[in-house]
Amino acid sequence: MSAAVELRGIGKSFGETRILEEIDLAAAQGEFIALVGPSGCGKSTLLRIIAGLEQADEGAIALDGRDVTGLRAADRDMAMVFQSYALYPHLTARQNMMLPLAMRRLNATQRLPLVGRFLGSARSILEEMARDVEQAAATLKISALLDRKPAQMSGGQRQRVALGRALVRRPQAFLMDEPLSNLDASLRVHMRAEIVELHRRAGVVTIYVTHDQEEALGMADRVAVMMNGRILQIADPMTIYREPAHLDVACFIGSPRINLLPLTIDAAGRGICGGQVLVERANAAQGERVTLGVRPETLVVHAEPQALSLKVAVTRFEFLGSDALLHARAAGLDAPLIAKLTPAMATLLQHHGELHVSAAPEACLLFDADGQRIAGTQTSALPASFGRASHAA
Amino acid sequence: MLRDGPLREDLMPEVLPPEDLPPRGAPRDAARGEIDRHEARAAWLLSLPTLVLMLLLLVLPCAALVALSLTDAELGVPEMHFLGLDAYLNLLTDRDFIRSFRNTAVYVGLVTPASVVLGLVLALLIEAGTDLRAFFRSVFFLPVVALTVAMASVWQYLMHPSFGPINLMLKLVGLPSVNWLGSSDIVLPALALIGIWQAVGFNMVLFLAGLAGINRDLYAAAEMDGARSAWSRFWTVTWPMLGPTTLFVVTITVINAVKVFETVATLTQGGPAKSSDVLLWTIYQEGFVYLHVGTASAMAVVFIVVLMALLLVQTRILERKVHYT
Amino acid sequence: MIGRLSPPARAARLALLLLLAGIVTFPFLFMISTSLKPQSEVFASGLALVPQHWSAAENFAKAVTRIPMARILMNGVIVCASIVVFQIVFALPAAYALAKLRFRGREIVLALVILGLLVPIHAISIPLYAAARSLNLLNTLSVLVAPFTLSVFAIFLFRQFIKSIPDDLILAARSDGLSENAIVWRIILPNAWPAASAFAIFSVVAHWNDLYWPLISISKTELATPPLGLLFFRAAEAGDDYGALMAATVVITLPLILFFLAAQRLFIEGMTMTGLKG
Amino acid sequence: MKTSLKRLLAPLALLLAAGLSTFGATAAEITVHYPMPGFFKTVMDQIAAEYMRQHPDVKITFTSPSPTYEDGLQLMLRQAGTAEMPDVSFIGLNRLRVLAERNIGIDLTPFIKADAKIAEEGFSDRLLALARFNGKQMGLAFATSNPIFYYNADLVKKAGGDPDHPPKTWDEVFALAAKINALGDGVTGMAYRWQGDDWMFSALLFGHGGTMLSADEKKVAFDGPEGLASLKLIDRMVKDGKMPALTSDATVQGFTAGKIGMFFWTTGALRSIINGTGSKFELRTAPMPVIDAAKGRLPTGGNAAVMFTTDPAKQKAVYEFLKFASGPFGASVVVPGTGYVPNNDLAAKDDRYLGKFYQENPLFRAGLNQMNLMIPWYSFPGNNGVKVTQTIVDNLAQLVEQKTTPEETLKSMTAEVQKLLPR
Repeated sequence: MSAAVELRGIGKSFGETRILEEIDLAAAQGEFIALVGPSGCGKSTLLRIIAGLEQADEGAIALDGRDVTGLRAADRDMAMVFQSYALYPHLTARQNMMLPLAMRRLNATQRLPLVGRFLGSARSILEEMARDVEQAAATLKISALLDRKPAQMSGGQRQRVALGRALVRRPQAFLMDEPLSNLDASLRVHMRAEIVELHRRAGVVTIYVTHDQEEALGMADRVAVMMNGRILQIADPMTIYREPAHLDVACFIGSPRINLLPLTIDAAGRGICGGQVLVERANAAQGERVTLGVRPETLVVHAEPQALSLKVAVTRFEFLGSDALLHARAAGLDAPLIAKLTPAMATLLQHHGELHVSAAPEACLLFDADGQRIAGTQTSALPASFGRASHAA
Repeated sequence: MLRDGPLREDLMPEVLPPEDLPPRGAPRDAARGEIDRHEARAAWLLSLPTLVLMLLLLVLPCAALVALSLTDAELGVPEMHFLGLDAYLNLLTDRDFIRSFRNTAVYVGLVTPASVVLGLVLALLIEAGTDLRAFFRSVFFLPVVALTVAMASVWQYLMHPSFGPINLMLKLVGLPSVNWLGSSDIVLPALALIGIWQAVGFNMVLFLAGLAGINRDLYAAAEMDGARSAWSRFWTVTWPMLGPTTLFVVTITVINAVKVFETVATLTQGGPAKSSDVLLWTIYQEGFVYLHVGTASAMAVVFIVVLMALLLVQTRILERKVHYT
Repeated sequence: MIGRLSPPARAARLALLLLLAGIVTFPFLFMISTSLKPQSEVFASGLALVPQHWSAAENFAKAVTRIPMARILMNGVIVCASIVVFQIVFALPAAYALAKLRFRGREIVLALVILGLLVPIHAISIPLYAAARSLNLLNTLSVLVAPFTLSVFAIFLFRQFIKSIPDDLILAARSDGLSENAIVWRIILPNAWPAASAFAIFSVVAHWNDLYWPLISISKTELATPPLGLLFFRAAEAGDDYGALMAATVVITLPLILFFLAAQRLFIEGMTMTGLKG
Repeated sequence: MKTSLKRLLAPLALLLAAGLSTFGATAAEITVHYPMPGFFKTVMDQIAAEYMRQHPDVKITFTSPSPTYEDGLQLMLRQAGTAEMPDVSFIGLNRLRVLAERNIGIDLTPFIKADAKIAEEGFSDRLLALARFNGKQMGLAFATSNPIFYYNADLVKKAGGDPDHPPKTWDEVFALAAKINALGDGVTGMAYRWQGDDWMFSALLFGHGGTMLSADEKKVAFDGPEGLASLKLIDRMVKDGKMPALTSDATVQGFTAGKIGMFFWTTGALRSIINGTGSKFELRTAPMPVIDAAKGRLPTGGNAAVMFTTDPAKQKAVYEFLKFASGPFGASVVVPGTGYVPNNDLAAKDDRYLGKFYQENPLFRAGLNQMNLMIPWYSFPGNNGVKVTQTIVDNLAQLVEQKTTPEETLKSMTAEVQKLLPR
């Protein structure tokens, strides 16, 4: 079976600025793919190219194996949910949802105001459209809102109507452009679940653009991380998090941000930072500039110096409820290091002015000067330091 | 001002809906009363100069106008008689006044649709591409800032029946020349032509502001929804979204067109045979030339009442159709 | 879908717009061309835009000497500037009170404002003229300014704009100890600048152009505003020296056009800003 | 707050101060208003300059001129009793009556009685009578005119006419007009200046020997055969003469541009038409075609200098100025400067004044030769004079546009004018 949506070598420039570069992406039937990246990375442009709202300069797009590269948006049978919802303010929710059906199912004469609805041919179609709208509204629990105009609805309600407008058409693909970013935090979490549920029920490929990594990780089957017009990595959420292919991916995904330590490699292939050996086997040549990435929850904190540990000074303690963060600063390093600990552990350690941190070899993510992951440093499928970090004190 | 703007929103519409007040968190208590009183006092003080001016320049003159309109007052003649409503009945049978009324209506009826539609077309054309946008915007706006009286002189030359460039051009393409300002059948359309020329640029800028305020996503949504042609996108998005702007543009155009005076005063003085007599010109003639202040006042009162009625009806009817809240 | 046209569509748009621009600027072209021609050529030269004999100097000399042109332009500047300043000075505090303060009677004031929008000054010119006459104000520059010091339009526009200024800003100013009056001039005015400049352009265009009121209230050439001055000039030339008339027209039209071209950016900005925020 | 307001108001105060400084009047200052600057501006400037040269203690200032006699009259009525009222104005001869009836303007009788030299300065009683109403001397006639026949000799020649023998009757005019019309190229045979006021209509009416109102001035009198014949003549101008319905300005411009063959208007326009014509074609003038050789008359156009100042100190100076403007010096400036005819036969024949001028400028003789036919321009009684004039013009416009027949025009004109007469 061919991919539901397939992009090959998509490139796009606006004037001198290169927006997209060599994008390849294949989404299987029913798959939920999140495009995530910082703002300006080109993800929205990519989505609009998939939708047909923009034309790519290079590359091809296929839907279910059918090449649609040159087709207009109206001819691609995809539905899109916009960040601003883009509901027609002069139409009620019902009319908003009806519009795409009318555009596709009725011909020009039948669409004429007043006259159209008296044409015999139109009547049955209109009834069927009304049924479809009712049904979609019921699914989204917005039946009561159908006769309201967008201005009379809350943000969450508009969001649902926008989803309804996409859903009612039963398109071949859903495209969503940051659909949740205008909602408040609690509603956002709630809607995530609903959208995933809708996706599951509709069984249609969904491409979801977001700048929120949590949303991407939590909702998608696969996440494509984009930066500077390129897809750096596309994989399932856990792989993205645990085995980032690129330094930028590692930095972008994960909160608090991954700790980065510059390493110099000695003749023995050991990674050294601040005069301390932190990594025994770095898989890199001597003199190469390597960056060590350690997720805050895998950073191991010790009261006394250990082998492969770095001396740091505690600067701040941050209590988050279920976790606590310990901020520390190492001599010669600009960025503070952050360790995510249990609150109990953190409380215990916070008054030590001086601590020592290390990371298990399997938790060490090494990146070369170009930001590419250096393979072979992490082997285990489980977090390396899981359950061990706090005992060293 | 325009787009989501002040005017289109409330110029006439809300003849005062409940006002959104500054949010106040604190519950009402004794201290609040003091603060409220302070605020009210400040508000009155701030509005005082305006209120005084309103009294002097608006309320009293209006009252005086109504009072004068019921008399046969003449400037420079000390005695006057109270006519009461007869003054208005006289107007109803005054053929010249009725003609001037009709002429004004015809003028407004010619200028408004043409300048609104042309203004919209220009705005859409300018917005449709990127080349020379700023240039065109300025060029089409020029007539708005050009002095009406001055340009009227130019138009008089352009429309000259024997050597005016317009007729010379008509002759070039084999059309008969037109007696623009000298024929009682053509003079109103000719004046309307000048009126349209002057109003289009202004309407265009209003529409440009309106277009700039349309959420681009709506076009994308319409395209996704299957609106293939520019034509159907226009009817799905642009036109309904411009509703409030259009209402505002129409209102402004009507108000300005009803007040046509400069071109008439400069070019035709109401002629030939009163066929370009318009309300303001008639009021001016009656009041300041014939010095029949009473009659002129009655005409002015009718003028105001008709203008108000017109705008009220227009907004009442259209308001509901263009506001989406 | 917008801003990217196919080459033929792009060319068609340009062609159409250029054609329309040609039509719209047609009167200006002839105004300038005629102002350069001698009287004999005006009637005879047909559609030729470039004069065979240049009479620019003569025509413009007539334009500035037959009537006191400099004085008349100055009158226009003085009158328009005074009107704008007064209108803003009076309208802004009232607009602020109407937009942000609570007081009994606010609805009535607002109703008056809206009513005022519907009463054109032309209609009440008779009582105003009578008042000016009895106050001996006719034939003064004050009489050209006084009736326009109140602009309900300005109140309306500013109120709309001020409503969009966050309340927090005003609360902050109050807690910093500013009086309501000080808030108007120190907080609101700087923030309402785009609206004020857009309004100023409207106002200047309207009053630079106004003929009705000056025609009634002024009978001295020295006190004429530009449109009235031009009318005097036309009368003095008996309407048959088009070259000189067009020269006078150019001289009188130019300042406002230059003003607009200079302020154009501000204007468009003001229009859209006030619009978007309203 | 204070600073910002001050900053706002300071330039304003400056502007206002500049604006409010109006022109303070001194005792020796005479303000003068006049109509139709197109004809009179140059002349007035000359007279004022000469007068001030001779009287260095007097300063003459002009208020803005009014475009027409009617505008001038209404301005005076509007300003009567206000500080705006000028000391002197030049009022159309047909408008003096309104001033007399309304008691606006100073009766000059006492000044003339006290003036021993008035007759020898050329102000004959015939001349004074032109500006006298109900025994009140409302002013001194300043410029007088009558309608004449202008023609474009080049076009006449081209059309096969003889420029040296212009048409003497209206039939001949229409015949020549038809020939000129046949030339094509946008050329029109003739134009008659019926717009603006009732003067040129009264030229036809008087030419037929008719009058505007009955002797008791209670009833319209132009509703008889003379009026109908006048309207029929206008109708023939359109039908036979192919006269287009142009605005007044367009007519004059059309003639000076060389696009109109024959044109009938006041001799007062002569100078401005000469200037407008330049060297584009050969301009000629002739007397108005004769209508009724026995009863036919022509209306006297023109205006009179009227005193308005009520300040006795000033009145003396103003009286002197009135005499100066209307006297021989005035005439010697006005006649060549405009085309108006001199106020008395003497000035025309005497070489000291204009005798030589007329010999050298034959164009100016057409008006001069018709002086024996001049009767007063009719002045309507009551307050609606201006409106009556406008009504007549509006009705003529209908006729010229061929929207009404002469009979219909006469009927509606009669009814409308009758309504405007005092009851």
